[in-house]
Amino acid sequence: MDFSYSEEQQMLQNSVSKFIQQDYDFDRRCKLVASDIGFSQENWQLFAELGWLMVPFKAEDGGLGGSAIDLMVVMEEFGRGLVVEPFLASVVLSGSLIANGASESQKRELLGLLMDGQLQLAFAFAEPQSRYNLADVATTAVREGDNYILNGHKAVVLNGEGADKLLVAVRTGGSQIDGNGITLLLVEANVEGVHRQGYTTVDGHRAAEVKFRNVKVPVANRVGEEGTALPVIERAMDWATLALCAEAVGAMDKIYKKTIEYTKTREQFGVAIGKFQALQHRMVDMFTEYEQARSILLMAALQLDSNKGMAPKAVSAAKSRTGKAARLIGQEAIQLHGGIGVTEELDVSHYFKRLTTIQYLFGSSDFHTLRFAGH
Amino acid sequence: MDFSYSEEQQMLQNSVSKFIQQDYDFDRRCKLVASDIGFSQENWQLFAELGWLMVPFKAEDGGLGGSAIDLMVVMEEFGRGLVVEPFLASVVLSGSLIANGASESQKRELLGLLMDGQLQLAFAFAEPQSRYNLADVATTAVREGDNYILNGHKAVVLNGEGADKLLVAVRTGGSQIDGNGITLLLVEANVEGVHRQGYTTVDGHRAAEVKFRNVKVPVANRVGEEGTALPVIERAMDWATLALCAEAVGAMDKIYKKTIEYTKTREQFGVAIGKFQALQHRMVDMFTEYEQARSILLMAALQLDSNKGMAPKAVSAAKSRTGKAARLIGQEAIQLHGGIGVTEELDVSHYFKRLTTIQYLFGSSDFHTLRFAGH
Amino acid sequence: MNIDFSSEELAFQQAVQKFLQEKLPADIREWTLKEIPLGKEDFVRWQKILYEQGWAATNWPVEHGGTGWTPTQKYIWANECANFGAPDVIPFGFKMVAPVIFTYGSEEQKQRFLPDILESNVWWCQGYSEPNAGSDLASLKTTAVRDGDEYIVNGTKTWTTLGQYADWIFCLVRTGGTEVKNQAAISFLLIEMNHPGITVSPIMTLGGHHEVNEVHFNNVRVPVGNRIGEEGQGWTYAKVLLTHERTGIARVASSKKRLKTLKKLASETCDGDANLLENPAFSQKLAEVEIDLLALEYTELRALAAVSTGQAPGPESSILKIKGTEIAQQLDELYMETAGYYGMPFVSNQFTSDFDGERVGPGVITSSVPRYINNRKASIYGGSNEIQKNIISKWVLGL
Amino acid sequence: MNIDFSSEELAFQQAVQKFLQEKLPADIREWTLKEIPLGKEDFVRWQKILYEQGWAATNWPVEHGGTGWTPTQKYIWANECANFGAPDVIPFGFKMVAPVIFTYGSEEQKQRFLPDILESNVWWCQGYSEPNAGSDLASLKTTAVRDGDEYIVNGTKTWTTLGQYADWIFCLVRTGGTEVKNQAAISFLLIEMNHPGITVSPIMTLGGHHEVNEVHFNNVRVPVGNRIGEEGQGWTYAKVLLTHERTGIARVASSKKRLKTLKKLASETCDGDANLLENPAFSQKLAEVEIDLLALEYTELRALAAVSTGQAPGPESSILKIKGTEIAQQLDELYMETAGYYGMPFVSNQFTSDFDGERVGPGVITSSVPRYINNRKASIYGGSNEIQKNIISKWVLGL
Repeated sequence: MDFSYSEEQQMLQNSVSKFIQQDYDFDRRCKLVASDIGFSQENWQLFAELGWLMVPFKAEDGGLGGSAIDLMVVMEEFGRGLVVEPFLASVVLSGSLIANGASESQKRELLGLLMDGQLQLAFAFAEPQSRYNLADVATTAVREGDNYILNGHKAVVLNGEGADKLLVAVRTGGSQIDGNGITLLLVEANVEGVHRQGYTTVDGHRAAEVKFRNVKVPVANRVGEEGTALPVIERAMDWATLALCAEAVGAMDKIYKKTIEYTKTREQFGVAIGKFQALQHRMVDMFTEYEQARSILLMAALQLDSNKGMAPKAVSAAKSRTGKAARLIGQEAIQLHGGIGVTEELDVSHYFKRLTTIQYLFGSSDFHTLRFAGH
Repeated sequence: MDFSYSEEQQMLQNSVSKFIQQDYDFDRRCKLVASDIGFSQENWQLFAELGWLMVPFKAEDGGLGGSAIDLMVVMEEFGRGLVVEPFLASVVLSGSLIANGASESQKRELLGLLMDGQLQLAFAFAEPQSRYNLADVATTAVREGDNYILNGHKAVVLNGEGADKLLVAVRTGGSQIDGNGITLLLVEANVEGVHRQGYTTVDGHRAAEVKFRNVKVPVANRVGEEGTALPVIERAMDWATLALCAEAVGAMDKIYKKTIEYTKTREQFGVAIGKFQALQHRMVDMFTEYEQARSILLMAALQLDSNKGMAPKAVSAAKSRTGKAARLIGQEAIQLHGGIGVTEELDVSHYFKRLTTIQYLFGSSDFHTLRFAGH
Repeated sequence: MNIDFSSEELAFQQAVQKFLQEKLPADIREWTLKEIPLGKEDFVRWQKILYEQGWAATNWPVEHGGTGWTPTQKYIWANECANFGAPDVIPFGFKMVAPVIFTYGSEEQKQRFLPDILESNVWWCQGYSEPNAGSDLASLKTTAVRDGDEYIVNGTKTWTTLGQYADWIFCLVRTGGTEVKNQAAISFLLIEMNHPGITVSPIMTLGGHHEVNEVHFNNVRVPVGNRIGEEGQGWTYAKVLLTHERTGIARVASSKKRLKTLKKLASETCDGDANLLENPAFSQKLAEVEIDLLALEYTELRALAAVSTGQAPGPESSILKIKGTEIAQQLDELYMETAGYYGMPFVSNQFTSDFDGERVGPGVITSSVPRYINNRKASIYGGSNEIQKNIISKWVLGL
Repeated sequence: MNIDFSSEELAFQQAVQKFLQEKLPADIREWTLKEIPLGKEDFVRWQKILYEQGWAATNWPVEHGGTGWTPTQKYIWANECANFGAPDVIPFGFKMVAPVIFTYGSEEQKQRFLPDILESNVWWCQGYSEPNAGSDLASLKTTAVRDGDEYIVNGTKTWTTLGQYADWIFCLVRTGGTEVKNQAAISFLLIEMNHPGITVSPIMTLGGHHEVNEVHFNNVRVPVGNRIGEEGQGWTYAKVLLTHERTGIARVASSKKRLKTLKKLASETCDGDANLLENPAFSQKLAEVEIDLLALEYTELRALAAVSTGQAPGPESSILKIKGTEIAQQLDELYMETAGYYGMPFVSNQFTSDFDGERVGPGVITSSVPRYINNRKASIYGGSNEIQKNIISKWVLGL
């Protein structure tokens, strides 16, 4: 057992953290959220140059090794900065599908562009009825000669409007919630029949409703064998969920400390409210939740790297526990800030929004608790 | 709607409350718990003379009217005094089975004696495997001429050792967890084949394991028709559960107030600990739980009397909510008393024990929450 | 004790139902049921209908035009309104300033102000909180300096709900002694908003709503006749009222209705091969909130019963605000959970009547996250729940 | 970073397993697994076996006979012991007084006391708490008045765990200045229990156990040579140690084992036509505790790793006691829930080896309620969780 960062990991952390502190303050982020595409192309190129887009990928795929600890390091800092660039949706989630599901030629074609920041991807999996069940796929793809004909509605596709290509989970066989018969197709975002309705999400990110009406997709654009995509999807989702937990831990670190600092200066009845014991004990609870979340995140990352088959259980434990911590810390941060806490002008409020959506993204705490328990 | 006690109800409350305050202090109760039979025959006769044993019964059965509010009034005071006399097991629970399930002749024979304090009953329903499922009955009764032959094991029979007669839920048909095929038999406690192993319970009451080996029970001792006992049992259990909730509310009232008083006098670091805001807010939570429990109890009692078919749902709501309040108030009362709170010498500790067993008796909060939700 | 309605009460219930069916405008009903914020015109339209019926002021004495209803009648009214989809009356006029006026105001002031409130001719807002004062109301800094027959008011009020619509504002101001904390130097003033020295600036809250405002006073001249009661007694008047009328503070009727709607939505939400209402974890959480709400309903009924028999509200009434907001916020969370991925989209105006774009998601459930976020204020505004606990600890538990 | 054991660590793990299988007495193992309290003789028997193996003092420096294990080795040891059913070493000698002696004691004191602790020849108990002192340790009143080469000790210590077995007690006493609160007047004394002026009276705790005692000192003469370090420095010594060795304070290994046992018991418990482990509400609560415990295990590992790299224990270590006791108490409740009606019987001695009556219930689960009740002390003793929160608030959060 070893719990210390490698030199490379420390350097990685320093570089991301330096960027967040120097180039990603709250006002700039607000401008990005309000901008047309909702993030900064400049930043994205910088991420590519600094090699951050290579972090999730193995060396043989041209990446930095693809360790879960590395990914954790980057996402924690992104959490501290509430980064809105589509790293999670495009690089972590979609990238994993390519890296683990695609053919060598597809990898050669796509991964390089992805890591260079020239390609934006999105993974369309959820549907209006599916909730968190990855096997619930009603979108159909019917084989017609060398094409699939694609029909259906994908809901809340992260980065769905900005993506150049969409990875779409479709049903090519089996019943609607059958684990078998799910296939991954790579769809050009701008081809005929693809209708994208983009919007801002509550947390300042971007997503889209994507509807497919008789969309022709060449069989060559299938990622992996027909009907066997679920394991690849589940693996990608586990890594994305770990990344999300790391982002949450970074965001929680930021606001529980901001809350403590605020209560040291904010006076009521002539005293700093941080002197009120009832509030002190509640901030100790925030601190405790944060430390427990950081611990379970570390456990899950180590299990992913240790690769002993415990990963799915470990990730669900992390998401379940992190979600609870995010809820308590977010709610208490607002409550302890009082009136100012519910205004748009306070940065803490925006961390709260992101922590709230993270509670439910990729599965609620209850969902992952039951998955952990094996139900 | 009317939320005020009638004059009779106020008189009833005064008389029970007077008895508790004057004749049922903590030391006397400890002596009773340590005594052979575990309660006072004298008190029991007094209860009879004062008419308290008539409270659960209708006027036409010779009782005081059998209103749930009256029962609530008595049990709340019993809760304040931690009364160990077997009122709940013998009069409320078993009495209800007789009053609602027995023939007129059986009623004539038994109810008078019960209300005079000359007859002690116990209801044997739970079995080692049954948990809270009243339909789970493995104890069998096979018809042989004018007798039933009874075999089985009844678990934790309240007042089982002290009872003169046992009301036993037996299976005369259907499978082990079938709602139909359950029959009530009245069994003389001292006949051959009845083996009773009595013991004290954690909360200072008495119970027994009762085993039946080929026990002969005359068909005439059957209470109600064969195989149709479940509704009568469920009704009796609902009334007993309401009574138990009322006892819990009385006990909670006592210890949340004792805790507040203790923190006003107990000093740490030179101040009364009641001045520590963190503890103040926790005592406010105890108070809030108490008021919510009192309210849900009132709701359930009114529904039982209003008799609009809402009773089972209402009683389950009350037991679920009261159990939660009992847990928080009991645990906090001990925690705020500190070291002394975990010693035998402190009365609060004994209220805590009773509130703990009440959490699970007749069904845990989870069990009743699901029953309320209709699962 | 009994829980059943008398024949008179049943008749009253039917009359209320009939009135709502006949008189509540369909559009107002639809938006209320969907929890879409109403505009000023909608509120006024409905409140004038109530005035016609004589049911506008449920908490006023009869001599000023109140209904004089019993607690049971108020209970029936609140539940029928919530159930059918009638919006609550805006409280600032009817429930906040009017009681101060009819309790402490002069005859002339009653004549002048109460009828316009009753008829909803005038929109009132509240000027209590100030920047940095937070829950520590008494530390307010807005000054009213006497100059002949007028006060000259300077300062800033904040968290002024719907102040952008207001014709009048009632304020706590510091007359005489400017040394902060001196509660005996606080007076209760009524100020007309159209004065050039008054500017209203919006505060955007988390859900992206414009509900609250800052109101700035720059040498605003107010006739002394607009002061209620004695100079320096304003704090007492405000306090008495804070602890006086508690009906509805727990929002039980509204939470009951929201819970009912939530059950329907959950039963229509797929969850694997079942629906969400059949999900054990979800249905248990829902049942626990429903049970706690049922308890709170009886806590409120106990408080109402006590008041109606002339007693002061019992200790139980002090928990109404804390539990009421806790339960409302737990419902917010269950709504979010029901929305699942559809809690993410933020299309703020898509449920307003004039939205002509393509709506996202299965319906208003899609706005459950903004609502949850916006409603965190419930446990902060109007005396934070921490303040409530301090008050209970001191005044009820004697700690 | 990685979580895998090195080949050396794997070899050590096997050695530990082999040792436990060969050397742990069957009776001690059975009672430990059933959570039946052991007697003095049982503890001593096991600890002497550990001494033979050289594994008695896992937290001592090597030069005094400690194992000098790495954090990972300590982690392996704790988990294997809990899993296999080996009891914890009684801490008063090994973990509480010994570190004071080898850190602050004289050479002569080290020679005199440490070997007997290592060999378990002497049973120690702790004399810190006093009646009415509660968590406010520094307010202690027991006096030690200097008289030539001796102190004359008078006063009462309480909550003295297993003091009925003790040969020696280590005490904080007030030397010099009797004015309470003066921490500079507190010294650290070692006192032999067989002194005629010492009487031990039992305190019966809720579960009906005799674990703790009051120890009364009546003119007990103690040689000055039994004082550790400087006069007036006792408070400092005690404090340093309270914040020093935190291994095992979270009782993670024991909770992991109890959770494993609980799962087995629940899977053997009928629940309608399924078993309790399949009950959604129960299995969710169980999973939530299991997840929280998993997090706590890594919090402890992070703390151990920090210490091993020579750093002071990080802030995370301060939550070990609070979370550890909370989780242990949550497990107590799940045990009670599993017992159902069989939580009620109270047959206190039915699981001792010498019980010859007819046992009630399906096994040791029948004692789950007394254990729950008795274990409420976990959040009170050794610095209540409220005190822990005050400490974290002040020293970690800087509030």
